[in-house]
Amino acid sequence: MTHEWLTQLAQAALVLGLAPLLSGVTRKIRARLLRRQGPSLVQPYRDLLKLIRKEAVIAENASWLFRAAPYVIFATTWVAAALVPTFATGLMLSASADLIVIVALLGTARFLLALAGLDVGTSFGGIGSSREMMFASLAEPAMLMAVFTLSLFAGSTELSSISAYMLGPNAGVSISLALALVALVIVTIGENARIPVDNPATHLELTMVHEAMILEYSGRHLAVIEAAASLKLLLYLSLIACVFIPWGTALSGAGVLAYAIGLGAYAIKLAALAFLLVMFETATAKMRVFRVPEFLGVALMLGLLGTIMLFVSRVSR
Amino acid sequence: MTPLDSDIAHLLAGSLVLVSFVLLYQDRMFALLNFFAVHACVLALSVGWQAYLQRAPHLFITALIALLFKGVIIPVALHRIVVRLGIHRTIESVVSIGPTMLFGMALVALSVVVMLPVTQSAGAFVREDLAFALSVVLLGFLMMVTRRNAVSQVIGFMSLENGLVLAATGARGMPLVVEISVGFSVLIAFLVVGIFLFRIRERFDTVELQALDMSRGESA
Amino acid sequence: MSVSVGSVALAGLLGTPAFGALLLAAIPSYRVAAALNMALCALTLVCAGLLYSHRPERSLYLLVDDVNTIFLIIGALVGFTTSVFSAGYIAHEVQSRKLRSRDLRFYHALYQFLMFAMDLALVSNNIGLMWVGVELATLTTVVMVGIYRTNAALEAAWKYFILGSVGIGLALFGTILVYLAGQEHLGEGMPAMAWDRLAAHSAGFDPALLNLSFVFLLLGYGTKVGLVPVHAWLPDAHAEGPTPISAVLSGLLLNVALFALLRFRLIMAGNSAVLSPGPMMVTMGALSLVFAGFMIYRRRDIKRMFAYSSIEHMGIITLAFGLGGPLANFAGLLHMAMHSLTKSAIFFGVGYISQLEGTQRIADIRGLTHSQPLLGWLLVVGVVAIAGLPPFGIFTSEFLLVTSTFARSPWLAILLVVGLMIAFSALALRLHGLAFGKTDKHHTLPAWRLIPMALQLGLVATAGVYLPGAVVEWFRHVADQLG
Amino acid sequence: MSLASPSFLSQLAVTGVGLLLALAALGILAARRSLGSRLIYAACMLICSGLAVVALAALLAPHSRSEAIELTVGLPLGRTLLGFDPLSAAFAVIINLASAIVSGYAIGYGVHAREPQRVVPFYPAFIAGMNLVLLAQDAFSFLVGWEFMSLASWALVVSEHTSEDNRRAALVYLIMATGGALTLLLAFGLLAGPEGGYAFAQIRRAAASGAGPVVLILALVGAGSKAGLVPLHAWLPLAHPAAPSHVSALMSGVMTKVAVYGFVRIIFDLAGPPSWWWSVPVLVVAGVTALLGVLYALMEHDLKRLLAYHTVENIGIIFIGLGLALAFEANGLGVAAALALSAAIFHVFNHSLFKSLLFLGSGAVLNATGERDMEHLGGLIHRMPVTAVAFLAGCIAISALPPFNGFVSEWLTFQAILVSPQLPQWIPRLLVPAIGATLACSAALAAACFVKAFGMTFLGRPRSDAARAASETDRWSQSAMLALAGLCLLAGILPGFVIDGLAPVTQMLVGARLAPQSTQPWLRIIPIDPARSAYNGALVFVMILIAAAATAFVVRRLASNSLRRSPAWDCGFPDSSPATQYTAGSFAQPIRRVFGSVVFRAREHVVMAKPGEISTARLHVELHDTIWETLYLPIIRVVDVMADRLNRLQFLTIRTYLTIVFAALILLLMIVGAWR
Repeated sequence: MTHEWLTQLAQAALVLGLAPLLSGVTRKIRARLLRRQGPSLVQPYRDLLKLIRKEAVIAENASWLFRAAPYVIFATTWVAAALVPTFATGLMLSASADLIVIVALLGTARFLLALAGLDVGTSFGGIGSSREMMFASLAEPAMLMAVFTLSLFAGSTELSSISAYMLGPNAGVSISLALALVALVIVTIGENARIPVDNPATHLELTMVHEAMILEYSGRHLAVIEAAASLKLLLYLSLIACVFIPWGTALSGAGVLAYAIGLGAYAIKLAALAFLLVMFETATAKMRVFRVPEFLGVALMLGLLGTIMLFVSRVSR
Repeated sequence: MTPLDSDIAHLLAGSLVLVSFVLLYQDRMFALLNFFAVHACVLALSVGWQAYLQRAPHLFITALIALLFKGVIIPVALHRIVVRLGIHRTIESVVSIGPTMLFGMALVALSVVVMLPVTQSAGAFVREDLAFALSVVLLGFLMMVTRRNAVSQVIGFMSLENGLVLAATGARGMPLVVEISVGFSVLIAFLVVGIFLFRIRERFDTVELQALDMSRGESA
Repeated sequence: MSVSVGSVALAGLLGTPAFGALLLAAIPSYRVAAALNMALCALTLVCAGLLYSHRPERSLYLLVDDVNTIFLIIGALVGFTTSVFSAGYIAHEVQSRKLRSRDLRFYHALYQFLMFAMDLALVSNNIGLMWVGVELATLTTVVMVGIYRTNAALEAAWKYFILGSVGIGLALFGTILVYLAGQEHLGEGMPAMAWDRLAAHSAGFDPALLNLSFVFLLLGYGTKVGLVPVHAWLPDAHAEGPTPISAVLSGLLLNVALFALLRFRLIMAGNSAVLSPGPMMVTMGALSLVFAGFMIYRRRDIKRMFAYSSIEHMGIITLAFGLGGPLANFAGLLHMAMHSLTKSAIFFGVGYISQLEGTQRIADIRGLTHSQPLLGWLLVVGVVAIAGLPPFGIFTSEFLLVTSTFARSPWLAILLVVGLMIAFSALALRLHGLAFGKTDKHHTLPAWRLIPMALQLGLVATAGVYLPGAVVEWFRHVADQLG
Repeated sequence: MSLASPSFLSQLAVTGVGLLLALAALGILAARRSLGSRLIYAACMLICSGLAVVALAALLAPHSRSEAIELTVGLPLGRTLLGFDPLSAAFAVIINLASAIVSGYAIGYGVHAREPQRVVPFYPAFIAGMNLVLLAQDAFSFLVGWEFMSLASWALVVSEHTSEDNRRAALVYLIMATGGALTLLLAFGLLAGPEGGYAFAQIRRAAASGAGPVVLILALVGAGSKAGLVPLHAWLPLAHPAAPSHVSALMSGVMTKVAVYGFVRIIFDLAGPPSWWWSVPVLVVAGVTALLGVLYALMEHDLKRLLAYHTVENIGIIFIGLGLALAFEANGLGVAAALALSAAIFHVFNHSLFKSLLFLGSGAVLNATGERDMEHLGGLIHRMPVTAVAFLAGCIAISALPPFNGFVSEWLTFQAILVSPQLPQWIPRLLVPAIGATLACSAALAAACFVKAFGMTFLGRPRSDAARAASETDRWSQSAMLALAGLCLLAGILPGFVIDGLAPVTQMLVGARLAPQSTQPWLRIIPIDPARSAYNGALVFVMILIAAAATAFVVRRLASNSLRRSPAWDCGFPDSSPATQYTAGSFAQPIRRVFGSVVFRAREHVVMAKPGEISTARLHVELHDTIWETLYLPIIRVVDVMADRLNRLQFLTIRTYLTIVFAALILLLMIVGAWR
């Protein structure tokens, strides 16, 4: 019991600490691939601190929702991220919130973010919110379909059980899993405002989505939102890691050594995934807004296909 | 009753049907009126014969009514109306005479057919008599629907009603026959007076109702 | 003791209107006549009420049994309420110069005579007498329909007269045939015309004669009932005549004719060999239901519209009786009673409306719930009731009818439901136009004049929620007889 | 009535209904002055609360004193039985709870009605009708209550009778409601059999052999038209908004639930044992309904119409649960059936809460601004803070987002979907994943829909003077809305108790129940087995609170807490005119482009000014209500044509009529002649 709590807390702290680093790493890799020097790995931490120290400037007609939203968004994202086993399974909370809950928590965060984008009443905020919700209307079901596939495969919707099952002997390779993986990757790209769906690094571009929503934010609010964004990216990557490359993850109650190994393995997995992600990003070009639904629609179709295959192939436990 | 009696009864009833056909055949107004008078007289004879057969004196009253009212008064009245309304030219009938006659034949056949299954117990006399009466009724009805002219339609109705009286008197010992015939006479008086009062030439066949409906916003 | 009371009541039931007709014929002033008219109707109602508890012994001519007591009472009641309504209505018509007192010379006398004729038809145990009653009633109404002397009114009256007389003839022929059928077993003369004996002995009658007779009776009396295809006179007679007469026509005369048909249906029911009359009645009923439903859509005259609604309901009832079976027959009887109460009430309302608005054109009438709330809402209630929604009696009968039908012949039930829907949609469509909408008119109508309408609708609502056990027993008994 | 009598609770409930009817009568007089109507609404609130308590007692202690009582009134040939069983008790709790709160709202709101005498008398009658449907234990009183409910709500819909649209709405509603009732009439006719055993007990004993499929179709049409299943939903988005808002809340939040009850009662209770394929039509219709409902809602700019359309979507979700339950029950998978059924009824409960809440909020907005069109609203969060908070809670809840209640029922439905591979048949196996995808899709679209609803109404800058001049509503309305919001949250974080409350229902209908939840450690819910799935709303909620609080705390410690207000930046192109904001239409545009082109045959075309011509460019959007055009218009046309054709018969000549009579006579004679 107690060490479940400890793992949970460690986990929460870990994701919180690691998230900015991850975005730092991605930026660095990206810059290197583009033959640039790029900022240092800890630059995101600096940015956050700087933003937090700055005076916050908000529009005259911004409501309390505008000011409260960042914290709630951050909190929900953080809780969701803390639910994904990173270096060890058997977390305290994963027994009380499963994969569907994680998806839904991200949905709550998105909901509030979209509202915040509408709050000031600017045209850019509106663009951002409406497009974000349009993407979500395809990305979320795609994600859920991938979740279905996994949980039918593992006979459970709990991440700990799922990754434990994946570690276990009777986890075979299945076409459904591959489909789910592809769907999950596409959703990851779409949900984290990466190229080719959105560009995290731009401003003043009509196609921007995420940046348009948070356009009116500044100072600490902006900092919190940025942190939430990087947490989200981390969440998706560690989700993929714990399900599809579970090796090294420590089972609950294993010894300290196992935990250490798990930690190391986790770091390597993250780095690898980040590299792959950036590779993909740099290899592709940003697509027009109304191409994106087709992109995400593919994910939905794949996820559905995987689920149906499982439905007809085996009786779930 | 002796066979002869019933044969006479049959003869009279049959001749009534025959006169109905003649009525159906007529296309001259005055001739139609005269032959209706004949129709009434034949009916009166037949009713009287029944009265004699059934020893039912009250039927004589019916016969008398038929003779006087329908045989004399009504034709005369109609005659004047016809003159008054100036419709003594010809009777434009909806269907031409030939088909009408054929259809009339068919009607007689039909009435015979529907009477066939009537059991013998009712007595052959009743059966045939009913068949004749039914034919008269149907022929009268046919006349009503094939003539455009009010007066000839009234005549059709009256011949229909003659058929009814024939049937009623044919039914042995049927009560209220006299009252019924009186009632019908009143009815017919209504009709004739109606035609006379409302100057109904073509009213049976009018399109005025439609016009009125239009004016009342009843059109589609 | 009760016997004598009963016979006195019966004498009163027939004597009051007969004598009243003579009396009223002698009274020139229509005001006095109207008052007297109400008094006489009240007296008739009392007599009818007495018959509820005291039955006179049957004779060859007259008969009071479960079947007709109900209709006697309802008839007397509606007759009375209509006389009350008629008093106010006629007064208004005279004020507004629509009628001259000369036209009204025999109006009330005829009204009483009509009552007499219908009571006669109801209580007669003699099929000839019944025929006479129905025909007298028809001819009386012919005269009353034409009372406005307008071209349209004369048209309607004339149409009614012609079609009616043909119906008379056919009905008579049917009656003669029944007599012939009975005569073989019951001997010549009166006994062979006494309904109860005919019904009792019909088992041995010649089926061929009975079949033939029923054809003629169905068409003859069906003309009076207003069944499609022999309905043509009905809408115009309702629309062009004075509204009290429309109320009596829809509320009573149709019922009386249908009652006559029922009597013969009972005779037929006794004989197993006959071609069952069910299918014929079902066909005509369904035809009337659907046809009238469609006709309502295009009506622009409010009274014609409700006249078609009467055709629709007569169709439903005929269909129910044609279907047979305890439940359906029960439903049919209940529906007859409820319909006559509701429809006459609606016609009261329509009469007031056309007087207040000065028109019968539906298009010109709107927002009644605003311009005259009480009247408007009563109309809404009436239409809701006639459309067969709870908590009104017609819903009960339609519930029984539809449920019992669907279990036996689904397609018929579906047809029935479709027909109901067609008619209902049409009525609802018109109701929204009449009762609601923007209007700045404000009519004043003394509340007491709405009492008859409210009373009858109240009765219908009560019947929808609760029927006294005795009444249920009667209906059930009759329904079982009908087979 | 004595406390000891075996039908004590039923007697209480019937008394309550009687009181409501009496109130309706009183209302005719009381409506003249505002105090009177306030009192009526207050009385409604009290009675409904009482009824809710009674029903709860009947639900939690099923066999104690809730026998049906027989009344002497009602169907002449049948017996009138009124009483509670677990099913009706559960729905009675849901309905009366919502009704009570809505009545409380009406105490404040109801006095704004333009013609109160057209509203106040029918309001209690409406509630009475719904309760009668639930209490009925025989077909006749069921249908009487059903029609009574429709009739009263029709009167309420037409209460604003001066507007043409409302009259049309009322007409469509009345016609479709009656059609549905007649369909149910047929269904009961089939169940009751030719000699008419109308009492539910008799029907159960008869167990309708072979009649099942027909009954299923009839129930789908009859109850579905009332509930708003596509394609029978046409009346719903017309009628619900037309009524005064507190009535809209009842119609959308409560009456549709009565319809669901009707379906459950007929199919699960009366129609006898189901066969697996029954679930197929139900699931298909439900999926279509869920998706189309939310898409319709997204295209709507009228706040109340949007909410009404969204009711259609939720009904779809409910029926998905019911369909799954049917499939499981038919295959003897008791627990799974119990899970699906609990999910469905849980969603019924949730929807009754948040849809009422949202309609009440829209009523408050309508009252404050006189506007229903979102294009003329905006910025109300500043002027109506309380309403905004409550409405936001409703939006989050209805979008199925944790920690509110909407998520729990949807989560349960997903769990039910995830156990459906146990179904032996292939068709449901192929169908269910698609249904799951539909459900997920509609949930995401619902979120979009309510971002739009809340954002356009409460956020941004006011788009009209009315919105600029708005002010907060009265205390009664506020507290009612807050109460509903609180219930939404409570049901979201303590779902275990609700699920346990539904156990008797599932026990009664599918003969199985979920494991007791409220006794689980940490208040979590475990539908089937802890290793499989679990959800702990309370814990998640607490964690979010803690995390948010901690973050806020830390940031405040580190940050310079200074805050400066300045004009909106908007990427350097600030525009003072509110017209430059995103509108409801522009918000929905991307989704319309993605989904609408198929469903609504949506077409956009831009009309540009010709070169050298001075005129504004215009964007025209055309949407088609495909269902109305393909299903309803043809029927209307057919009726029209028939009416025209037959109408000619009104204008024939007397001779022609005689000919017809003659023909009829000949025909009949020939029949008789032909008959031997």
